[in-house]
Amino acid sequence: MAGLEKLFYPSSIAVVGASKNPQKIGHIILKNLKEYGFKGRIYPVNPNADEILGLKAYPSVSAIPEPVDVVVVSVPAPKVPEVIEDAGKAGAKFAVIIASGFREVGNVELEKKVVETARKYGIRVLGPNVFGYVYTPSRINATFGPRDVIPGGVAFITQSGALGIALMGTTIMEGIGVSAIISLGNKADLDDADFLEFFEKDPNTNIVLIYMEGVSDGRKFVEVASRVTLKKPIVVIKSGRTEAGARAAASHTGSLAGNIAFYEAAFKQSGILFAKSIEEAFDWVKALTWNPLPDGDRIVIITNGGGAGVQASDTLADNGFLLQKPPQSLVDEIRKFVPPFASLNNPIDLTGMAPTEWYYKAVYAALNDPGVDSIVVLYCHTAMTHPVEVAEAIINAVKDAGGLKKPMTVALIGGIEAYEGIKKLTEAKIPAYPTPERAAAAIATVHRYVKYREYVKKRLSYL
Amino acid sequence: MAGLEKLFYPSSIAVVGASKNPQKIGHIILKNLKEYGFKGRIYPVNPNADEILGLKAYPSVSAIPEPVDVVVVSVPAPKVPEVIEDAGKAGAKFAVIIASGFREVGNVELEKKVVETARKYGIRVLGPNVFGYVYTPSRINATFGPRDVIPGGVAFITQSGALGIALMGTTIMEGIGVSAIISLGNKADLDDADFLEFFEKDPNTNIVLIYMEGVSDGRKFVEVASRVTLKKPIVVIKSGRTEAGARAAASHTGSLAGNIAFYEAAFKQSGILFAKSIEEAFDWVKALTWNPLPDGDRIVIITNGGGAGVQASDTLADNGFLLQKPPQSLVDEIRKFVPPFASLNNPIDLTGMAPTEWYYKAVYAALNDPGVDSIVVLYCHTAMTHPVEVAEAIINAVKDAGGLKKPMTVALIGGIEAYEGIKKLTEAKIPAYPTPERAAAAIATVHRYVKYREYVKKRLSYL
Amino acid sequence: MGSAKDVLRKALEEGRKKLLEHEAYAVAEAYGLPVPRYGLARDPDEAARLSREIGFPVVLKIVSPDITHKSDVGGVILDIRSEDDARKAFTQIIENVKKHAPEARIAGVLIQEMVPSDLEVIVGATRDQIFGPLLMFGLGGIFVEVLKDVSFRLAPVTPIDAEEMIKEIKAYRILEGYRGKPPRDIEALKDIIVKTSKLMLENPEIQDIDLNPIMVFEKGKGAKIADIRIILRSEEGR
Amino acid sequence: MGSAKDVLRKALEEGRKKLLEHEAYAVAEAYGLPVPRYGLARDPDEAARLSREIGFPVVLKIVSPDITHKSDVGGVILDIRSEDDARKAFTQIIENVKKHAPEARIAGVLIQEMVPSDLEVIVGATRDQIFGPLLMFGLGGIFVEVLKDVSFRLAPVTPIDAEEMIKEIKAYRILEGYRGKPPRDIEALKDIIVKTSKLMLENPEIQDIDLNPIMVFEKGKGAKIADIRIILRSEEGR
Ligand SMILES: CC(C)(COP(=O)(O)OP(=O)(O)OC[C@H]1O[C@@H](n2cnc3c(N)ncnc32)[C@H](O)[C@@H]1OP(=O)(O)O)[C@@H](O)C(=O)NCCC(=O)NCCS
Ligand SMILES: CC(C)(COP(=O)(O)OP(=O)(O)OC[C@H]1O[C@@H](n2cnc3c(N)ncnc32)[C@H](O)[C@@H]1OP(=O)(O)O)[C@@H](O)C(=O)NCCC(=O)NCCS
Ligand SMILES: [Ca+2]
Ligand SMILES: [Ca+2]
Repeated sequence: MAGLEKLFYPSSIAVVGASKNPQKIGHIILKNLKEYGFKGRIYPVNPNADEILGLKAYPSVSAIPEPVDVVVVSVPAPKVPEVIEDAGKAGAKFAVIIASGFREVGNVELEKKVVETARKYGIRVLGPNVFGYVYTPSRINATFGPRDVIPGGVAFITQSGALGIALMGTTIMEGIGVSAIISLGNKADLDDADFLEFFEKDPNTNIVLIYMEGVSDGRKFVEVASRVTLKKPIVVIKSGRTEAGARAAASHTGSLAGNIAFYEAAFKQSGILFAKSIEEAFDWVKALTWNPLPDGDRIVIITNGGGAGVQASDTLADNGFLLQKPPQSLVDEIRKFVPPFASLNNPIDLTGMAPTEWYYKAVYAALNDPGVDSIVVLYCHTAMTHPVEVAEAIINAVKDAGGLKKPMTVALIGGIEAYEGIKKLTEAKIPAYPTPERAAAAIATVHRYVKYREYVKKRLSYL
Repeated sequence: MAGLEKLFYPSSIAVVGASKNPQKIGHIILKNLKEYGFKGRIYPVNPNADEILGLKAYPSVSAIPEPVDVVVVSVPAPKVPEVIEDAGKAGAKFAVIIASGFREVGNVELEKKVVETARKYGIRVLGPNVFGYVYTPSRINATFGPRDVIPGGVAFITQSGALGIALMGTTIMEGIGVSAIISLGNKADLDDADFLEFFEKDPNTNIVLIYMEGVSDGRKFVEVASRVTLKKPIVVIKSGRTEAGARAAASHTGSLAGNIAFYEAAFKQSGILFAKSIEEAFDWVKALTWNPLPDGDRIVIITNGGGAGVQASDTLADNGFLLQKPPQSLVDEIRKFVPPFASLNNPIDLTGMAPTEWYYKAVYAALNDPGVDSIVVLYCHTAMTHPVEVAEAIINAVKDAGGLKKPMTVALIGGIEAYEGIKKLTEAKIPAYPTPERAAAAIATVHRYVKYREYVKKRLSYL
Repeated sequence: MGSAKDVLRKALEEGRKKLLEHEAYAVAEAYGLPVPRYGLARDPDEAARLSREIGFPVVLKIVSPDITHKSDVGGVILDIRSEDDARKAFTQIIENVKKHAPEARIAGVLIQEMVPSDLEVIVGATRDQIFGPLLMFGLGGIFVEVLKDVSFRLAPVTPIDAEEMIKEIKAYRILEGYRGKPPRDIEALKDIIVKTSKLMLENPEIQDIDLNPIMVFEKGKGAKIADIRIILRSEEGR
Repeated sequence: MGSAKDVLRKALEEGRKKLLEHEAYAVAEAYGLPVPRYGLARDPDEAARLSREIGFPVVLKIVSPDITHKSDVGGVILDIRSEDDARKAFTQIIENVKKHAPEARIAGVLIQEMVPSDLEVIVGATRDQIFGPLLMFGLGGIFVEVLKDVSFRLAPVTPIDAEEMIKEIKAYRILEGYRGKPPRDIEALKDIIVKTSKLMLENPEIQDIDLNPIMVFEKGKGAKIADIRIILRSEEGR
């Protein structure tokens, strides 16, 4: 089985069904590809045009003067087999088939035909029924979704089309940088395991996020996912987590509703972080992609409100983490500036009157104290301080401490000003959330990944 | 026990410790009170000034020419008893004591003294250690928090100061209109039950949200809360939900860490909606304050993406609600415009290619179909449509159907445009969320409230 | 109810924190709780007579304000099936207790109908500083002791509260019956909970009630308390 | 392992989907699983001899490819304590089966060591279309049957997987021991799970394995399978 290198590092990409008509999906894909900055050669393929968006157009793939690595196919389903045939003759390696109207609507024969034709020529197929794919290190945005995805370390693999394309936009709004976005569609050929194998070794990817409806080869998935977990975390949102949802999912995808308990077992054995909602998954991804891993479980909460501190403590307890007293060195450091009645037992409560400067000092001290493994910073917007200034104080403390040497999450609780503060922290790649529970759950997941990774390592040593 | 009418409908409010110095809390409170538009008489009390913010100032409460209904006390703790003494002589009815430095830092004696002095004169005390209170029907914002709270139906009672004042800002950003915000502080006199009794009968309040650390008289709380539940829902965030959190909470408030299992029993018997996080509570409050109650449990999901539909189905299943097939009348109506392969079994999947107009038609049809009790509308931002236009289509469908005659929640999934769409729906008082799970959980809670209310009614009939 | 008050008053006057078992049964009986037939024997002949009146089989249990763990001191003999055996068992128990707990004051030996073994559940009640009287429910043995699978409700516990708290436990499905075991009498259980709630509410002298175990028979055949403890509040208002 | 393959091949050649109980014990034994001592008796004398060799008490169970519920046809007699009783029990079983299941083909009567009663657990294995061979664990009786308190892992199940899946069940604390009952031998359980996983992986002919119940003794004293079923895959690749 050939690798996926030519998909991610192609010299050339053709878009079949690119159109001068800006409403058509083929046009949008071509536009994104060009404008996002793919440096290789882009070939629109459409017998109706000589040129589209300033690029010379060809009537067929075989008419292109060189063999093309990737062919994106945006023509209606019935026309796809002939396009694949032609692309095969022209020596293409990968076909990304946008069209729907295959197995997902019951047209099993047509999909088989496409796969057989592709196989004849050694073409690997992504899809059909996909919105395309992204690989930011190669400046590839071959989708009809939002153009300006942020480059970064997250590889997002999605089996859902509409939800997946919408979540492209969410990554942008949440400031989450992606290495890749893969729309798997009907998985007629390439599947999760194929891409996991690539991302395992991809130096540009430091975390994989999967929106999964189901897999067909669960053993292979566990095998590949386990290897990935040893290097980088995998977060999975499993559609059809309950029996009712699984039935809905099965009718949606037309596939077997596998036993959810078996999926959960598979996730546990491959060290996968199993998210129960989209928001939870994105919260975790943020915390995992921007943070280093902790050396131990001595989590310290810094807060200016007791209530927020308790909410975070409860959430950590839910996640199996009990707070210990902070190191005396840290307590002594903070006692220098807080009132004598301030409770420093963990949570460390700077009190509601805490000025911005105390946040800088406390965070700086915690970052430098070897007895602290990770930090949850909670800030309630009171009249005394402004969330954007507190955000800046945290950013400066991190900078002055030499960067995020240990994992940290922040919650800024309040209104529009807190929202602005969160944006500032996001720009600085510090995971920030609007509630203490989300910040606490996110840090807990970073700790959990360390344990899961050790588990998988140990498990594999028996095999 | 006298009622709280004079607290919520005072003719006059004095702010003791109001200051010309804009940094001081007393100044901020006076400013909010004046600028938020309280129509009654406002009296700054400060021997150091003749006038503050254009209002004539007095050296003491007793120097004011008329008896004042409410006295907000923003002087340091040791000075509070003498202010209460003076206010008592002057015939004040309520004292709102901002200062900290009482029982919460171990100063039990000082707090006792304040309560005894107040009792001597028949003054009811809110606090001490509070950020003030809000009652929008009287245009009262006597807090040092954000000024521009939105008027509406939510009464928010909080035992946490810093968290509570930060959440004032959250209500504004989330577009949630409040009738009242009550900072309970140390609950030396007035407590949750006192306010619940008022809100039970308050026509301006249609839901109560409580951030609770603990209560001292659990039986009275259950009794009063049960009566409220018969008329309007109560959502509680319980700080110290786990043993670890309860211990943190107890050290924070200095009170008994009650058994959390007993609190849960109390909540069940009073029909309280027990939220496990701040976000969850606010999500529920939105759905409950703007929606009517459903007549039955026939929930219908309308989506343009199968994945989003399954996420919502899973969440409903978690909440104990299983989807039924939609009424044939609705299916027939929608079949008129969707492709033949579109799955309409519930979720109703309009497909990813659905144009804006299909959302208008589907929502309008569901609102008018007597076989539908509530609706969850899910939208994934794809290239075909724009979230703001879809939001407007939903708003128009609701308007043309004669308003929200049945409960509805909406999820707009995507990036910044989806965020804009959510703002539009929020302005129209349609509960909208960024993920399908949050929209589904919110509608489930509206249904749960109906069941809880029936339960409490039945339970009380035995007593 | 009058008799319940009398029993409680007597115990408090005598400075006792715990009711003797027959007193506890009397209080429970006064509230309509399903107690086994019982009587207090002060000599072997009375033991024989009571056991004949109650009907065999019976169990004999030592009654002493100074003994908590009756079995540990040989103070319990089960499955007595004749008057003669009742006499012998009475004597044996007194001997055992005199040997293992020589200081204990002996009020007598309780002769009690031996409740047929069946599904065991526990109903308890306690008084909490914040919430006042509370009821607790769980399946007996390991379910409560090891798995802590219990539910609570505040008194007054109405029939629908009782139903909810029974259904809430994780092991509830066992009560619904399964292959070879028909459903249990959940109505009888609800009734016990509701009445225990009333007992707690009307008698602030009581601090704790422990009905453990209660045997629950198949639907329609009721439930019966097989052992009971009632603890009173101390003067200091514990 | 050779003997396991032989047993499986023979059953498949004979067109059987289910192994006879002694065959299932043989396969399990070949993989080091703790089976009771057993033997197949074809006449009363053999029953007597085998029971003497195995050691009393023993149980006798009908062995027939046509009988699934052995107890229902009087095909199980427990607690046999002498050679004479073994002879009688053999004859009785054959009579019972001939009466209640006259068409059933009889391979013989299994003489099996009677495993002392203790905490019962279940270890199962099955083959899934998506995930391949999977192991299941739960406490016996109502815990699996009524409460569905089970855990799963994909084969290969390593010792740490086995540990995790045991600890994952809600009723786990029962295995840790409690008042009057010391902790059970969890290591022995882990070992059974790991070996059953190996058995499933190395023998694709097997579709399901059911070790139910397994008696788990106190820590250090091991565990023993008291009943076993092995189902083979049908030709159609079920
Ligand atoms: C694939 C799909 C987008 C095509 O729709 P479309 O663009 O309206 O289809 P058209 O027939 O107009 O074909 C597109 C262009 O390709 C051209 N074309 C047709 N056959 C061609 C061929 N064999 N080679 C090259 N170009 C061809 C058409 O002429 C047209 O160009 P034009 O506008 O210049 O005339 C559509 O069929 C579809 O499947 N939509 C759903 C996609 C989806 O949801 N996917 C899953 C996302 S998650
Ligand atoms: C109450 C509190 C805000 C007062 O702090 P402060 O404003 O710095 O206190 P000051 O001593 O300056 O007193 C305020 C004003 O009242 C005046 N004042 C003092 N005693 C007075 C009296 N008996 N009558 C009237 N005015 C008086 C002061 O002169 C001052 O006015 P000035 O600025 O014109 O000189 C402060 O003590 C406190 O408790 N802060 C924490 C509040 C808190 O967190 N609450 C819980 C929120 S959740
Ligand atoms: Ca606080
Ligand atoms: Ca989809």
